[in-house]
Amino acid sequence: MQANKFRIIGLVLVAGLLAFTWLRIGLSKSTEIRQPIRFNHKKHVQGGLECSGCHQTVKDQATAGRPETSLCMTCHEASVTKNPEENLIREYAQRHEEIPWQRVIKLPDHVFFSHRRHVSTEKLDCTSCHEAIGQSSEPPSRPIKFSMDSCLACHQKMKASVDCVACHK
Amino acid sequence: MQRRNFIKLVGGTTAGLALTSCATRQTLPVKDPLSEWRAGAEQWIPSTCLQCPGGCGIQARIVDGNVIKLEGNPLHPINNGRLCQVGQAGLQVLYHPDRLRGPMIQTGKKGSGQWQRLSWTEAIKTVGGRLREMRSRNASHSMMLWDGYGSGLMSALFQRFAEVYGSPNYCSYASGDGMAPAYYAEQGLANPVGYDLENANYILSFGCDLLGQWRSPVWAQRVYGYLRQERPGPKAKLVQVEPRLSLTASRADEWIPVHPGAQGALALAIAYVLIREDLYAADYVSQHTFGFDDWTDAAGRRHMGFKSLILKEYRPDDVAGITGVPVDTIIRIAKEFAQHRPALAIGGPGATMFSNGTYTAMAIHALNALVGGIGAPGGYFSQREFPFKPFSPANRDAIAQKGCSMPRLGDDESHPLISQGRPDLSEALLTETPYPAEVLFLYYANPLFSTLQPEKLTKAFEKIPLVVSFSPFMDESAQHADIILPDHTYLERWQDVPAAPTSGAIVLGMAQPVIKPLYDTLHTGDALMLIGREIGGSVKEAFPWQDFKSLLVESVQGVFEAKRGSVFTESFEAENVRQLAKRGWWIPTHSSFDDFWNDLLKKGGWWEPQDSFDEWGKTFQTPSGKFEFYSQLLAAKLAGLTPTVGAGAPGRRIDAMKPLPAEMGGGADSDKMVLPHYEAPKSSVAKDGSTFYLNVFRPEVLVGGGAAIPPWLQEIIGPHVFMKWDSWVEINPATAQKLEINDGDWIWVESSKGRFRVRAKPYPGTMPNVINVPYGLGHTMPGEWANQRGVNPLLIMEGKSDPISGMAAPGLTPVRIYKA
Amino acid sequence: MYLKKGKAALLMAGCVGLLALLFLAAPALRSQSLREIKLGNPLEGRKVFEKKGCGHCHSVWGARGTLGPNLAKVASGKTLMQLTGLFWSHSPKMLTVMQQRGIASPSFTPEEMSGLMAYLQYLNYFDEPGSAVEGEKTFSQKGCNKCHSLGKTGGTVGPPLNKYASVMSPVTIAQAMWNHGLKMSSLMESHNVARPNIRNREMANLLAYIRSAAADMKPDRMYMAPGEPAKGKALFSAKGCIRCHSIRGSGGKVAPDLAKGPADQSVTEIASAMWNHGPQMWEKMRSMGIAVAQFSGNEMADLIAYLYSSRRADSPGDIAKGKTLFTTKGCVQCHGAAGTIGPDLSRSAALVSPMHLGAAMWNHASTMEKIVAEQGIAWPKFGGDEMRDLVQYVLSLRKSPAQGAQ
Amino acid sequence: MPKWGMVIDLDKCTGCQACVVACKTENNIPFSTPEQAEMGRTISWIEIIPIMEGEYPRPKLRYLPRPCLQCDHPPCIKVCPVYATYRNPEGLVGQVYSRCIGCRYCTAACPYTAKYFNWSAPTWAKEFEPCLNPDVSKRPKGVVEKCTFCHHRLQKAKEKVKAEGRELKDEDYVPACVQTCPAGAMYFGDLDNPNSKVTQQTKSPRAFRLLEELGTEPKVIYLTEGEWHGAYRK
Repeated sequence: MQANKFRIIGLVLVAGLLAFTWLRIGLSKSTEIRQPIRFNHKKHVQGGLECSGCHQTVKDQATAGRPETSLCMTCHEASVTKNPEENLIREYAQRHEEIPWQRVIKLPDHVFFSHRRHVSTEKLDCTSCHEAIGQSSEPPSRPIKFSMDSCLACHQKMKASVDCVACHK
Repeated sequence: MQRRNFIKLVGGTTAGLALTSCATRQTLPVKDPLSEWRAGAEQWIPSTCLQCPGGCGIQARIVDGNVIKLEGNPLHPINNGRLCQVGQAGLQVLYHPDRLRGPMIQTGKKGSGQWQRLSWTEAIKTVGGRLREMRSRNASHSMMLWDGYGSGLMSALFQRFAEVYGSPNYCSYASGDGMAPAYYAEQGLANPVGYDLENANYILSFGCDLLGQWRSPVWAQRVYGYLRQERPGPKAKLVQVEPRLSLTASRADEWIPVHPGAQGALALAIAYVLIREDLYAADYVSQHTFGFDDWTDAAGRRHMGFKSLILKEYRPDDVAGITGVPVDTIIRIAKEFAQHRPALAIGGPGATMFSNGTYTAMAIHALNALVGGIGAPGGYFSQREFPFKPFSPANRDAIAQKGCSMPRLGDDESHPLISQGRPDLSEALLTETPYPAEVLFLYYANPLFSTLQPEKLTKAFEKIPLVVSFSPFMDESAQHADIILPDHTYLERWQDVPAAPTSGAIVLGMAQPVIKPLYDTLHTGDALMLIGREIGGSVKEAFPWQDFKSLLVESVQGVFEAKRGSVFTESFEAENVRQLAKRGWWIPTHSSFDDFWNDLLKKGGWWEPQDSFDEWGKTFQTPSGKFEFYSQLLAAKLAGLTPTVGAGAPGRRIDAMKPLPAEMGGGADSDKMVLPHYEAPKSSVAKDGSTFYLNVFRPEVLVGGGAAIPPWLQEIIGPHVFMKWDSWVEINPATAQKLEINDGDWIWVESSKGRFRVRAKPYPGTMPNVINVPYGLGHTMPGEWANQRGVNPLLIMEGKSDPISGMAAPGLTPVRIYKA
Repeated sequence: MYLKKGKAALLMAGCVGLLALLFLAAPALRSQSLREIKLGNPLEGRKVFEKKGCGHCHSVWGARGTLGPNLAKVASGKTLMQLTGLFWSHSPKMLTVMQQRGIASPSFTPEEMSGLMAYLQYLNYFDEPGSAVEGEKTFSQKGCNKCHSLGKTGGTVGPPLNKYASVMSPVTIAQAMWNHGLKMSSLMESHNVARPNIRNREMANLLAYIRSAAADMKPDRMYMAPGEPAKGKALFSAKGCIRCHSIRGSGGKVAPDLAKGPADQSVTEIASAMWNHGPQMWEKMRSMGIAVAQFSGNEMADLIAYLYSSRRADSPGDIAKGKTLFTTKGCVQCHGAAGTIGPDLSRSAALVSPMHLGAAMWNHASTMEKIVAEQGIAWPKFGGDEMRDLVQYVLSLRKSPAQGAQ
Repeated sequence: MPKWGMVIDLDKCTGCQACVVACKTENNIPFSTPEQAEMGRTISWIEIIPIMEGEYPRPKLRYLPRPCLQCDHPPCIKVCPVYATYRNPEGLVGQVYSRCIGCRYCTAACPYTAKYFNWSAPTWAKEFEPCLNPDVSKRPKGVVEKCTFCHHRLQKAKEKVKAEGRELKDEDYVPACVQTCPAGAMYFGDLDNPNSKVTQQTKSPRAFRLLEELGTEPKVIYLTEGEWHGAYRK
């Protein structure tokens, strides 16, 4: 009985320090992200594109996937808008280069997340997690963070697994 | 009690806290996000493993353009979805940091390590220019191609290159088990044979490391598992005869330790029991063998038969002393062998790497004839050929024809079966017999590491004006090359992979790139064609293909058109193909070649299952059309005649043979010379106080043994003695105790030629008069993981060779050991 | 189709399917009688066999599944209707085993069923591999060695047989013998060799011996592609066979009806029979001024495939017997005029061919089995030609297509 | 809920170590340096343990592949002060690296020495980084790790069968070691399913568990070779 109490005290101590460390790193290391092209999600969504139109592996793989230059070129082969940013796409295509999209959401290495599971089998809407990205006209300049709390809250609500190894790899 | 727990807990916790903070920093590094980017696009691409000659099918898991994992291809008939340790470690070959980034030229003298990168155009120009110049002065014959891969279209391409360029010096050094001379002498076969292990009831292995270093370890292990627990009916027995308790011996039902080099004598003593006690297959022997009983030739001369020789000379009582195997064991094994047919006797380097290798191999193989196992279920299959479409005939100009008619480099006329052996060419290259080599190409060959005479060969290399290596790694031989034209690794290139003979089926795996080449490397086939084009003239015309891939596609058309076999399929379908083939039928499966080719790449290859046994005409290509105890082919060669049947590898010129030295059994007219018999193996000069023979073995994890040893394999190298990353010497525990050598002591192993320092490991699987040292470590090539790790035991072994096959025989080196 | 799926859903699906089929097949119904069986493609059937997982339980030539019987044996000498009857009779047992093993029971389209049955029927087309030891005996007993050399010995009158070492199918030998038959016969006469009759497995044994004893092995192996009955039928006319022989009554009346031969003969045995009757035939042909047809490539295999399959075709059923069966087997209880449980069989779209029927019956077997069990009726089994007769009877009940479609 | 278990047939095992390397490539296990190896710090989630019996000339060398035995009563979880290791509902013993404080109580408590401590940060040559498996984390210095039965494969398999709308079958989820085993000596599946191959195998008279007397109830079951009943020593 008593041993258990000590264990809990120990646990609290650890948790506290852990939280502190986490916070410290989180605050000091968040860096600005600049995308190679100032991509306008809103325009694309308004134009009638589905999220999976560009994030092509979202339904059947773990990662949603980023559009390859060739995919962008299917629409942007010729000018669609007057936006000078659009020319950048064609420049990449001409150089046979992939557009170096920068990652804005980076899960820690010990987390396993699968889009397929959430989108395909559980039929979650993209906005359940990615809220307003479809409404943004500028790419986010800071990394987007997800907290385990938000994952857990939803998992508990939806009666999904809260087993550690189901998400921690 | 509780208090102590508490302190422990707190102590543990605080220590943990310190760690956690730095650990967290580790897991959340802030790097360039792109380098961490994984689009997650995942796919599986089938290909074929080229880590050893086994030719297993693989499938590579690709995530976002990177190869993440290799697994076995479940449809592949050799490995059925399984893969061995070396195959699994293939990723560490592809991504090895020591891979060469592009063509290089040595600016200093050979071995100086002064390398400079050059472009492929320059490299091809340099090599091709030199070759063209040689042709202009009729010196084309002095080009040598050293092919360490030795099968499939790459070898065919090398042979074509030599042929149209005008050189007789194409040497195939593909790994073998030392049994080839026996298959030739007794069966007249130039190609290796397959074993029907699945149906055998008794497997008597003479130094054949079936589970470790045999042609196809995965297949052998699958069959082992099958024979142990899956096959209906009685379990098969596996008996391993060799000086060391190898992996195979440890997994066998019985290990019979035998003096190094004495396996042949044991085989003959077993034959004695079979004959004496009338346990042999008399019907088979009378129908399908030649030279068993005494006989009279056309000229009226009496000849000794195998039976007389055996009954005269190989009584188990006499042989027990030679082999160290007790008489009752010999008799028991012989009886078991005869009474559990189908029984198979198989041989391997553990028995044949001695100066008496050919006769040992012949003695072992003779047992198969005695139990009627050759061409019968549970025995030996003759291997069929792949129905590749042959290359269009090449137009050879006068230079080529003249060059090809020259004698081969190092064709030492005293070795009658040299075309079945793999002679050590150090001597010939150094002494420039019969002429100097001017250009040497090395393809998956690292002779400076594997030779018994590294000093000689290094000197010989220095004499050769241009040494070109195709190695993707800076191995010992590449270090002494002038130009390196690095090949892709097998995961980046196209290749046909004919699997080494196993169950009699012929299996053609397709290797295709699973990833774009990481570096500025080039397929050696492409490089060779470019060189050919650079030379110009009729050589250029001989390479009409755009690249190796188009050559591959063209050749595989033959497979499609042969209307045989099938693209890899599920096992039921494969059984269907086999059952139909047995009855003489074949069902077309693909409407066009394109359809066939695409399916071939998707499934991983093509195969034709074994469907019949008793094709005697094919099984015995000897003058008598039978299994020859009395080898007429060997006799013909000894007598200086050119045999008319079953000549050796293409392009081999067989000259009149001088009679063998008297030490090998007397003059050429002796019958014994062409019968399987026992010769004492030649030993090196013993240094004072030498009380041990040095036995060299290859650790299982170094199967095939590419130039780069993946660190994953280095750290599991000797599990039975808990050794990682280093060599060791196995000593009989009782002997070690006598010498006061403890586990892990550093000791010197010294022969007349030199010595090395290595850790001692008392190991009960060692004979008292033998010490075992692994081969494959002790590289001296740059790089973090292989360089100077462990020792190369070959360095202190003295070069002997088998006088019949010319094969290098490192077998019997006396050494002494003492504490360092 | 899973066993556990709702009965209602099944019936619904079945009704819709039946109506659709009936609608599509309506014009065909009028003209098609059961005698004219559209031959299934055995090669496609082989794929069906694999795809539907038959091999999980059944073995063919002793390979693969051990749960069910060896189908090569079962199918030996059976007509398509007999096979269909067998399939039907065993379905409850099969379904039970499948259920126990958690194997989903497959459903078949008529084309698949037709292919599958053709495949099963085809299994006995291929001979068992021959025995070289027996072949060697035959070779000397029949005096082949007097004229032909093999390996390094033998006569010199005929061509050496070593070149046949790469041949894998006995039919190739049979074809060569047929083509040279006339010449061979006269040579035999002049050399006083009795013309041998070749029976049973002798041809296969001879080939096994030739392969075993020959020394020349290049090219390595040459196989024959299984014949296609449709091609064989064309050849039967093109080569002039039809001028003397008939198949099921249609064709020449000079020589025997070839569909009436023993139904368990394999392809090589049929080929041997051709050889054996050679002299008789040639005599007749000479008198009629017909040249002896030569076969090349796969032609003999095609022709024999045609003969083979025609021997296994069903003859017309006996309506009276069928009517009796309909009552005695209890069909009438559910499907009869008073029956309300099963559908009216006379309206069944499956009455197009035995294969349509077979497919439909198999697909509904699981549903029917439950009903039959509930009703306490024994599962009706159809042996011999009972299935054929029953079908003929049901066919006779058939209403006009227009009525059926309603 | 399935209960995942493994059967290893020692009569078929050849000691080739294919499982060892397959595990290392699948699970991003860093290789040691010779110096670390000398100190016994090589990490090997599945290890081939040699057992030498007898003397020359009749020695018997046996090999015992030892993954984490995924005990039903794991001693390791009882001693963990931070709940970093626990038994999940499917019987797998999980190890949560971000919780682990590296106290190594569990490594000491495991009677099978299946748990490994990261004495140093994992280092790969930069060239090797692309072949790391994105489904498995890289463990930092100072945490304990062990065999997970390739748990990430289970996650993916579950996802796959759900997408295909069917039940999980034994062959959907197989750890890397079992998949590669050349001799086919390893079996994997649901011990709660009476028809699974593993359950059938556990009924064999050759079946035994390592150190059964400790009551750990491991879910890795061995089949003896011949009449041998394994005494475990290292």
